Amino acid sequence: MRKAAVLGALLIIGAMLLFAIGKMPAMNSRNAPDKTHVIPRYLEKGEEEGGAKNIVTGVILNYRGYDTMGEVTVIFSALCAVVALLDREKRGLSRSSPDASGVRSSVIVRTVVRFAFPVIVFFAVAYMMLHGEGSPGGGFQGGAILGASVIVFTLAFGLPESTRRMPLKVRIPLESTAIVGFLAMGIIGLAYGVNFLTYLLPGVHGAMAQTVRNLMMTVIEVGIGIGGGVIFISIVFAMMREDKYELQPDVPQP
Amino acid sequence: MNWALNLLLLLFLVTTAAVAIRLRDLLAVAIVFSAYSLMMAILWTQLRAPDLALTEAAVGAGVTTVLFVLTIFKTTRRED
Amino acid sequence: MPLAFAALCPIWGMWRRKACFPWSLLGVAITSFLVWSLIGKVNASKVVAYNVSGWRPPWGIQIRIDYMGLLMACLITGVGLMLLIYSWRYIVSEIKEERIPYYYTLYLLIFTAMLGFSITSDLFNFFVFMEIFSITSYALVAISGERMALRAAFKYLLMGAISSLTVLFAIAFLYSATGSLNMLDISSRLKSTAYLPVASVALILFIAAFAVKSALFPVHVWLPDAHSIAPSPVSALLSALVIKMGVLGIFRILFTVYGHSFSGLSSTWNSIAGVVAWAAALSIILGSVMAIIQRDLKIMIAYSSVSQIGYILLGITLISTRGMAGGLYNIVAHAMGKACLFLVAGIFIYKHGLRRIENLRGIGRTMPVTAGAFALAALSIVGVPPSAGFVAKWYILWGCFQEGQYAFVIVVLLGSLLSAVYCFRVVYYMFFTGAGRPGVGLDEAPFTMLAPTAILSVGTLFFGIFATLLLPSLNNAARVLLLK
Amino acid sequence: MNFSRMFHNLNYVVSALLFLMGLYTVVVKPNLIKKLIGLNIMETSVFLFIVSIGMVEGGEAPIVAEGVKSSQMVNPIPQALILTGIVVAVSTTAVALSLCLKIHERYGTLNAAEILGRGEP
Repeated sequence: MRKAAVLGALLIIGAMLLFAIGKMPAMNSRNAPDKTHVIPRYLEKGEEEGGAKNIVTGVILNYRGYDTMGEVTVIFSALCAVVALLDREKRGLSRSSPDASGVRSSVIVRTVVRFAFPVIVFFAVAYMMLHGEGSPGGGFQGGAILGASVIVFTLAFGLPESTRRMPLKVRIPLESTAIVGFLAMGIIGLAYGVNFLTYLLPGVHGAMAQTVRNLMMTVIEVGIGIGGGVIFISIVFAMMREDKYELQPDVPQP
Repeated sequence: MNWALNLLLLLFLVTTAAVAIRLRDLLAVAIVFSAYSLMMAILWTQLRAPDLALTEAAVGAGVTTVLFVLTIFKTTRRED
Repeated sequence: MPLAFAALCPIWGMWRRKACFPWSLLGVAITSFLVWSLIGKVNASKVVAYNVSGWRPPWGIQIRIDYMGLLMACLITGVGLMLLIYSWRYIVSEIKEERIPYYYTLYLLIFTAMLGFSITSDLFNFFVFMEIFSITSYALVAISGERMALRAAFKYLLMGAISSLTVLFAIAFLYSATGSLNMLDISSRLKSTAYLPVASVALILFIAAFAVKSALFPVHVWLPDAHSIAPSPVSALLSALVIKMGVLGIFRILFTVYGHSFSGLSSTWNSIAGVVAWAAALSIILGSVMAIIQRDLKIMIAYSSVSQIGYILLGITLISTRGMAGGLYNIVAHAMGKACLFLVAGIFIYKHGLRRIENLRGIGRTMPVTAGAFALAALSIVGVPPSAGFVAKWYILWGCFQEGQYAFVIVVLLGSLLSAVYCFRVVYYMFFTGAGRPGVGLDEAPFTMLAPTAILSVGTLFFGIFATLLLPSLNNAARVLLLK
Repeated sequence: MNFSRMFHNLNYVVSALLFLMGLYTVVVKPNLIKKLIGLNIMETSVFLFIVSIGMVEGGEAPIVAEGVKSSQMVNPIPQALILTGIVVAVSTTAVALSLCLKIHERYGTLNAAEILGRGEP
């Protein structure tokens, strides 16, 4: 009965969506409104104005930089939400309990991870974050890979080892680098009397202006990368944490 | 864009999604979902969005799956 | 001009753990000051616009503070400040100690996101801010970690996430039909688009999604749980401000993006406005009825929010200047009144652990200020003459007569009657029954909790008596919107 | 409805289908984790939809390089939007999963019906 009602509702929604899709501009068409209105300028001048060969990067950091600031705020608030629910791992836990995560992988896995780890980190930082303006990839992708590498490390060596290497003291300031990077670069713009998050500063011309802009965008990219990566790591740590000390019986009260 | 490849990928997408919905072993669901994300990443390279493909592969197939698997380990594997 | 952005700036970084409360108080206070300093500017020039990154609208993101945005921003900063002060003493009793820094961080984030949401003029930016305040509000609901809170938060999360996705889907439709993301640009391009059916489906999706966010009748089910279970300042925040964001969303979509008397879509527009109006009318009645049968004070207040949101949306969708002004006025009235009611409920929980209405017997004798604040705010919710709620309801009624919608006249009056029943029942218990507690004497809450409550309740009275402060500009705004 | 047009817009149709499948899962399946999988399917389907809007026949990735004319590139805006969208999706998922962990700790189950049944304290 309930299923039937749900299916009926879905049918109605589906019919509505299909109706709209049938009336939409055909896919791949060059004349659809979205390709004729705003885009040509991005594509033609994107490299020169946006400051990146990869126009997506230009759009993200420059034309729509404010959105990206919102994006890093989203993930920052997700982190706050997760730790507000689950609490951070306890300090000193690594010493007292031998292996809180309960996972101890084989020597082979650990050796492979030990060698692969620096390579992945190097790839993430060098290729993704710094090189993002000319090829696919950027700060956030780099950060995600960075985070993933630490997660792999954790799976191989256990949570205590990881938390010992990346203690809370280090992570907490790093988590906000993404937002701080945006703010700092925005305030530099404001100090020069232009709008927030503008990278071309008045009074700086020619090649110098390009350099300054690239520098500012790189700072933001690296900020996003480190911030995003560390946030992922912290979320995973919070979820892996063994919270034996407050485990309550599951039995519902009568 | 290659039409046949596109079609194939779309079919795969729908199939993996359907399998993910039908399966009752949650761990398997998480793995199938990660395959679904990878399909999506490949589809995005076909749609000329390499940035997105990278992100989806790293975040969708990587981080999200790790989060799901962690949760499943700490809770329950069976869908009851 | 840079002020408009500077208004957002200071709060981002305010997360440090040490001395969280003064630090976040400072952030909120500075922001409030900046927002209020904009009032004169907006009044002088109707709208203050600021291009982030220095790109003009169709290319970059523009922040645009119009009357509506300013109204919301002032409300958010004003009520937000009060709630923050209240939180200081209160949350210690409901939240584990190590979570308190994150409470303040989340509070600042939600505060920032709501401000950004009210003043942006870019659709995708709109979505991003909506996600920030949604995610933070799920967490704030669950932050106490109680069983019921977790359940309520999960339900809220599912409904909220689905509605967010629907918004994104609608944005995609609109983008494919117009090729733009700026609201005003979309609005002008819609007039000549060849893809009107796409735009109308997008309109339906938008309205459905924001109806969930604002807890309109058929999709209000998450609200009573989430709002009654959260810690009281959070309940107040959610009820007073966050659901207004859903209203603001409906408002923006209906008027800023699509626009009244819009040539190609006017029939769709009108029928959707009609549907929203009827859903709002149902919300008014059912919300009140549900409030009457509740025995838990906070759940009762939460259901009353459903009915008050109905008033606001009914006013907005009446398509008459009076009704619109009334609806907007009710946003102010309800924000202050409802925040005050939740804070009072919070004080009862803080001092005595009382949630049930029957247990409040005679509490008016030992806590006269608290109970008095409750009575004042309740008067406003019901709509008794010198209060802000009265002005709002009067204008909505006037709007109904203007449009000849006599069915809605009955709904508005009946709704007031029903809300009188549930409000005065509580007032009656507090003042006119029971012999008071033994041990007598005054037994009020700490000053930092009492002061915000009292200020908010006096505020409802103030805006009732001095309604002329706001009404002319609201009337103007309504006239501009409806003749567009 | 025009079916050849539907076929031409196949990506759109499939994303609508996935959206509905996800919605069905969220509404009908009792298990909370299953619901979240459904939510993620919905999310990716919307992303697919938006990216498909930006596609151009024979288009090139929007990266300036030798021999690629700007008129051949696909639309970069949807890609930029979806990058943000993916982050939002993973954030929501993370919050939801930590809620799941807490719920399991408190209720001992992830079945929505059982949780509702055991609700009242």
